[in-house]
Amino acid sequence: MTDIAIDTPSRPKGWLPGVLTILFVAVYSWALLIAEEDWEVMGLIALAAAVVVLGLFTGLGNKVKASWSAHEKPLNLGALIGVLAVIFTLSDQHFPLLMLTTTLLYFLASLGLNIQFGYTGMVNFAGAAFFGAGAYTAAVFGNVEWFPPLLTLVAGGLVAMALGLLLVYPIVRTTGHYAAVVTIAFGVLFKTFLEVNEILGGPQGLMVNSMRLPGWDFNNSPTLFGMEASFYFNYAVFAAILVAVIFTFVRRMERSWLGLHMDAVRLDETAAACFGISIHRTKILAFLSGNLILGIAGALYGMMISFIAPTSFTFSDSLLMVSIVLLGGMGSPWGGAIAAAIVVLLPEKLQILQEYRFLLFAVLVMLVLLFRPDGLLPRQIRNYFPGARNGQ
Amino acid sequence: MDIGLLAQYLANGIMLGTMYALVAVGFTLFFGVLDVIKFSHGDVLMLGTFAGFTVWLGLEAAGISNPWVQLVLILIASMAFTAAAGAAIAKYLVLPLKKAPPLNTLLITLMLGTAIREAVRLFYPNGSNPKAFPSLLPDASVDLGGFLLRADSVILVVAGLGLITGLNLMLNRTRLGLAIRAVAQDEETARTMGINYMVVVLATFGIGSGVAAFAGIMNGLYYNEINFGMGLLLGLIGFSAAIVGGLGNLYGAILGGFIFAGLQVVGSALLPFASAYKDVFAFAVVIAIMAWKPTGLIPERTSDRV
Amino acid sequence: MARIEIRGLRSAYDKADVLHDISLTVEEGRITCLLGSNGAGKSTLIRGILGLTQPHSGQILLDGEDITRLPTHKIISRGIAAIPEGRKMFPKLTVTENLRLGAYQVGDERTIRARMDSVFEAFPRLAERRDQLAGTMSGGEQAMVSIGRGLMGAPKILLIDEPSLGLSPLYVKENFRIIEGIRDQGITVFLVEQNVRQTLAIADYGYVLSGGKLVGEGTAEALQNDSAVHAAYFG
Amino acid sequence: KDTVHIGFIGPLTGGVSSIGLGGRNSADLAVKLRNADPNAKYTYEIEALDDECKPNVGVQVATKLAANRKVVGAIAHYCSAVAMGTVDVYHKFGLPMTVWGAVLPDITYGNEYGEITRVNGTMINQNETAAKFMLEQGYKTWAVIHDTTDYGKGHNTYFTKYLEEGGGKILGAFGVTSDQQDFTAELTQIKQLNPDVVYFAGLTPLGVRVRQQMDKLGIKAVFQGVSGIKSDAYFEGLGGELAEGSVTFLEGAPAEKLPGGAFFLSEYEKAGYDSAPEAYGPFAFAATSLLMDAIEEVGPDRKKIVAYMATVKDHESITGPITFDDHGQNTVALITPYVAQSGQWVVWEDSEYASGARKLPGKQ
Amino acid sequence: MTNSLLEFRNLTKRFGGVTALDDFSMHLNRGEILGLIGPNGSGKTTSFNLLTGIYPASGGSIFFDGEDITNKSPRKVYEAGVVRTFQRSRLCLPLSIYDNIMIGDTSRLKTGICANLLGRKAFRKQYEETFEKARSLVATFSGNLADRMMEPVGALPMIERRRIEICRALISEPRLLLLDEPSAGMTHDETDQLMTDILDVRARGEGLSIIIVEHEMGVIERITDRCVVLSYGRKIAEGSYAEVAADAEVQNAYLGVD
Ligand SMILES: Nc1ncnc2c1ncn2[C@@H]1O[C@H](COP(=O)(O)OP(=O)(O)OP(=O)(O)O)[C@@H](O)[C@H]1O
Ligand SMILES: Nc1ncnc2c1ncn2[C@@H]1O[C@H](COP(=O)(O)OP(=O)(O)OP(=O)(O)O)[C@@H](O)[C@H]1O
Ligand SMILES: [Mg+2]
Ligand SMILES: [Mg+2]
Repeated sequence: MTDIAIDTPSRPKGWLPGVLTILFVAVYSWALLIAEEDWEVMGLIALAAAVVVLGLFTGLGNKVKASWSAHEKPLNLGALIGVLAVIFTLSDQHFPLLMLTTTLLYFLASLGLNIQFGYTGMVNFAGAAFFGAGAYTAAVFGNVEWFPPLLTLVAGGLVAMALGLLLVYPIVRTTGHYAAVVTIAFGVLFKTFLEVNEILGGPQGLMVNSMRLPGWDFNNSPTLFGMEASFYFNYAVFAAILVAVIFTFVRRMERSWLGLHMDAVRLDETAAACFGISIHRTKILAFLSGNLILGIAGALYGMMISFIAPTSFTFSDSLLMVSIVLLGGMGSPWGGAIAAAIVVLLPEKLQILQEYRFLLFAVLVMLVLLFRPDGLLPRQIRNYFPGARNGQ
Repeated sequence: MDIGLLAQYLANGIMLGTMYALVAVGFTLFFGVLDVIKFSHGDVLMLGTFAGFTVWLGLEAAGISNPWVQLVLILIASMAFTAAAGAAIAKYLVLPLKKAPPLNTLLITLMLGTAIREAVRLFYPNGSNPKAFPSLLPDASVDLGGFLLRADSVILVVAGLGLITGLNLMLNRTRLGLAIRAVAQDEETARTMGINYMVVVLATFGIGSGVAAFAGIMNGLYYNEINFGMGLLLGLIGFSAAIVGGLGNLYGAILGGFIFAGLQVVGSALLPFASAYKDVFAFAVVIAIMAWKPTGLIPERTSDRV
Repeated sequence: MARIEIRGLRSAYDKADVLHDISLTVEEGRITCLLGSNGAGKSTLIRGILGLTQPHSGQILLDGEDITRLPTHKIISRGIAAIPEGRKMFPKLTVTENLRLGAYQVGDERTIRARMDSVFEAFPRLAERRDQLAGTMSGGEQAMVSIGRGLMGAPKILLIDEPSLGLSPLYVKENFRIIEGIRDQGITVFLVEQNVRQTLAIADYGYVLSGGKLVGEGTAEALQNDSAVHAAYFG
Repeated sequence: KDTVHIGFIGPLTGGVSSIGLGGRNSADLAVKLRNADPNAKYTYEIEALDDECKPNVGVQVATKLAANRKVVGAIAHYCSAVAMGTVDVYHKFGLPMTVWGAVLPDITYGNEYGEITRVNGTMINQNETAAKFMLEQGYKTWAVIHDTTDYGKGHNTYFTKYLEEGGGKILGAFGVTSDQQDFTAELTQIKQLNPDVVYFAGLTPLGVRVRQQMDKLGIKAVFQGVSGIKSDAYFEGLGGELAEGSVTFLEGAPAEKLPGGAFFLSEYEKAGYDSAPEAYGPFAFAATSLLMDAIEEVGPDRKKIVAYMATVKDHESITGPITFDDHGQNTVALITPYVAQSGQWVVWEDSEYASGARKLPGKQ
Repeated sequence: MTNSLLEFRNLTKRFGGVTALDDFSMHLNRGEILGLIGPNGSGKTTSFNLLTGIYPASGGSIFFDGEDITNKSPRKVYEAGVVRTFQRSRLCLPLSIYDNIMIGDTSRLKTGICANLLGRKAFRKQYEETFEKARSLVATFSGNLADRMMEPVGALPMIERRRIEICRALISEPRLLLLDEPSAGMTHDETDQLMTDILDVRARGEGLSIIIVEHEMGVIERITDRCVVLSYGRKIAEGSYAEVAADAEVQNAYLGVD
């Protein structure tokens, strides 16, 4: 035993701020999801802004951060429970559940992109293409009788990964802006190919069969406590669990030697190579695992939305996904969660503004960036085992 | 394929290439000075073109109808307007984010692009519909055996290439050019040399955006049609062209622009009954070029060393 | 006569205070040196004079005029030039272009040429490599570019931050000779150096900085004989 | 009076927003007029949503409407791919929805959903008439430019089918992306093929560019468009001279010729919307009025409205009588040919072209 | 087995028109500390770059422990046991001290996907081991940093960064350490202390060989067994420091005659 813990306060940091945050966020998202009237929506947006400002200036934000890093595991679990609780309270509300699930799946996609450019520094402007690849795979395999739907999800990921394989050679060779062009080109190519080609439904798109688990079709509405729930309830719960699982893995990846290698490759390839890190292996691993996640998210999204067409996976959709990562803060998974909510829910909640909504959305995002240039929740320094004594 | 057709393709390609190159130049300049991707470039171009169009409407209303006078006034007005817009973007959106990850600049300019596009669509009178841009250049043409060589195309190409060459000279031969390149590499040391950092950055963004307006007007004069979405694709292609050509110097932008134009023309000429695939083809070739030359066709001289 | 006068300067990065209440003067036509261990705040002081770091409080006077909040390029135009710490090159510019930037505020081409020639005379290495990208030069070669660039401005006051870092012993000697030569031309020099022995050999007056506070000052001889300075730096 | 909620969906942002906005304004106008009518049993409130012309967004907003029990019916979609994606949603939730603009046949014919009806014709009707009409004019050869969206591709498919059945010849077909700027490469080839007619399947912005560049290359063929170019914007983008002699086809009777239609146009003018109704505004108006008629008749009840829709026959509307077949498709497939004359779209029969005072290119 | 650990045979490197290394041959004995000195731009850093596989050689060959490693990838060279520091510090500034040091230890870290994602117990074990190891190494060089292992390197002053960089190189217990001007920017005392620390670490393990590039002659005199002097890419002298310092050519080209 050594005397490390000199400046670590012996009193453990409280879990209360974390729990309160979860409660607040849960109630808030519930309210936001069901808000319909203009004044409700505007009020809630104003409330969020006020809370953020308050959190920044009173140091409340730091308290939450500290609390979270001291009790990460239970609080993460708490967050999952929070999400599930919101899902249950909304169980018969189709539309809020649809939006919630969409948010979750975009969040999932942002996790994939985070591995790619948050950790490894490989920009990917074809996120929507890989997401779409997953969805199209789900459409194709979903129609094959004997193909187990759960595997379809995996297949979606694998196909996206395989498509990524096509790009591996140029991607590994290029860096920075040059790599950006490779993915941009691929994204445009992917969408145009789907559009001009009739095999996969052409511009009209394809139906996607619903998700099925053994003995359970997700298109059926489950009955909860005697009440009929929305069929989106299935997807919401499933997505929440999927996100939790993949989140855990992404976190583990970040907090492992693999994540360290990714950071090293991003920050200084030459030095990394001089210390035995394989640049190629690291980049390929990051690119493919990112695409795997994008593909899985896309597959489930396709099954839920049940109809896909090339116009849903355009360059601007890719940019939307990139926005989530940047807005949240590069390499910061929780930031991605918040940003996904903003990017998915805000335009929707702004429907009341009709044709003005994108203008307003764009202006809001610009304002956020001007005040938080590093994103909403900038990435924290790596801590392999948060809360562990060594870590402090 | 007969000569006339071939010549026609060539002429088309050159025209298109010049236009792409003019857009690409802007991207190269912005990378050059601040190492940022300014995704709103295409939309700024569109804004400049609409500004020019508005001026034209005003001139018509004021009864000034000499096409050359109109042309000069339109160009001056739209380039000045866009240059000011570019400088404002640099000052209020790009510079404040200098310390943030460079991709965040991309996001903010991306959003700005959306905002500009939507604003024109919503607030320009009848902005969601295409507008008929006047043809102010002489519409004389020579028929060279099935191939129509048009005076306006020639003027546009010459003007465009001349502008790029002039810019390149400016960048490589003048004090301002030297300052631009210095600022790009090390802001603080550049200031220590007595360079007025802010002025140089704003000037670069102004120039790059002004060139975009030029490209936009050229686009309008050539196609006689402008619309609020015109910048989107032009921006995307300009960006790709800049990169494919290489960020080494402005000639990379020309090369990239012409390659892109060539790919599209060849794509639709060689794949006549599958011309829908021409973009697939063009972008596939772009990927291949990047795999072959990972830093573009005219790469920067590298200065990395260990 | 005092060319630069600093009064009660305080500086900080983010939250950490770096300079506490510094007052010093740099006299006309002399080499004034600033000694201090790593992280003492020497470079911060230089940056403060150049207007690169805004001080919290205090004043910087140049020939009696307050320049504390002037933008850097205005300060440079008053006849100050700097050789910054850590051989800050423009890596993608050639040696010649780097040198030219040293004379950025000089318009006349002939003057620039003449100065460049004298730099090449002092550092023949640079003449051999005039078109090489500065970024690909060896560490010491880059230091030469940096010094040469500082001379290009033909300033009235030259601020030098650790110029001999990474230079070979031969060039270190050469370097000090050059600095002496600069002084002999009547240029005022403010020199920050790690190499205490050689610095004090050419300097006229010196200050000692420690932990952001001035802890000593005096003529070079006095400092050389000062036991505290001696103990700290001569080892 | 009780308030009844109805929904409107269309593309309110993005490239085809002018049509979406025209549709929304027209639907809005119908509601306003009805609310001003003292005989109406209910007060109507319209909730307009934006589908961005993207299927996934379409499904989202359709779900939003359909899941909202207050909403009893909807008028939706201009983009066919979006409608294809959302029909299942309406069916699942039992929300009656009337299409106001999308023309893909499968939207009504691809399913057995009673909830789905459509007031405008399909591209089948339109292209059948178009092919026949143009062949009657004596043209023999065509070159086709279509955008690669479902809209352009679909039109191309049906037009080619009917044209070839009628003996016309397609010399070449070129797919282009919907945001393409430059068509000189395609048009250069078309010039080489030297067709009588250039058939263009796509929307106004693209059509303007194609027409414009045809002129630049000196192609003298007739420019034949689809309903997508029947807009005022076509003239705004081209100027009257270049547009002159373009032909297009639109489902429904010409609004200005029907008494209700003229009323619609003047009321639209009066209401002061800042964008034109565009080609499909009248259909949105008609669909909205039909829905409100149904509600007046059977009450604000989704099931009853669906049942009512199945019985609609010769229902008066500003686009002519509406009769739904067993797929909910309006069978009064009246298709009107238009020709561009002196800066506006003129019904063919009334034009100087029909009378012989002016001539389409290539005619003696 | 010969006594020579490393051998350059007629090594040549050209950059365009510049010949940075010109037919350079030398060897390093096991356990030796060799000073590589010479005027600026004489090719010292370049020889490190060729050795560690960053640049391909234009001619000649490099043997390490009897094996030809000419033009091997940096990774292979590292795996053979050669590590270096850089003339301009190259740490990953946003990462913690611990992270930076761990980057130096990749050969021993388990980098399998399953091991990292699934075997968290084993991972934790390795983490705790390496943490202790890194901590004690850091403690050798800079006592106060040992308690700040999780702070970002970017917040540290230059001199501390240099120390961390040396820790990063030493953590993998290499066989050959290449130091490129480790003392640049340090005062006398600090340089002295740094050298003492390096020798300390060396004494703990067995037979670490070192090549050091330095312009501070005091350092060279104190710690090297032998010196090789380069000028314009050629070897102009070789021998103990006293020998080379007495050489007229070396004085002329490098030391400067007083
Ligand atoms: N950009 C910065 N942000 C935060 N702290 C800084 C920054 N630059 C310097 N510091 C801190 O300020 C203090 C003084 O730094 P300064 O560079 O002025 O020292 P110095 O005396 O020049 O040292 P050296 O001899 O190493 O050049 C140091 O503790 C350093 O860590
Ligand atoms: N990538 C490169 N491109 C062009 N020239 C180079 C490159 N790298 C090194 N050189 C040149 O090769 C020569 C040797 O450089 P090197 O860095 O090895 O010198 P050095 O001995 O380490 O000098 P110093 O003591 O100044 O660091 C120098 O003249 C340098 O300019
Ligand atoms: Mg310093
Ligand atoms: Mg060196």
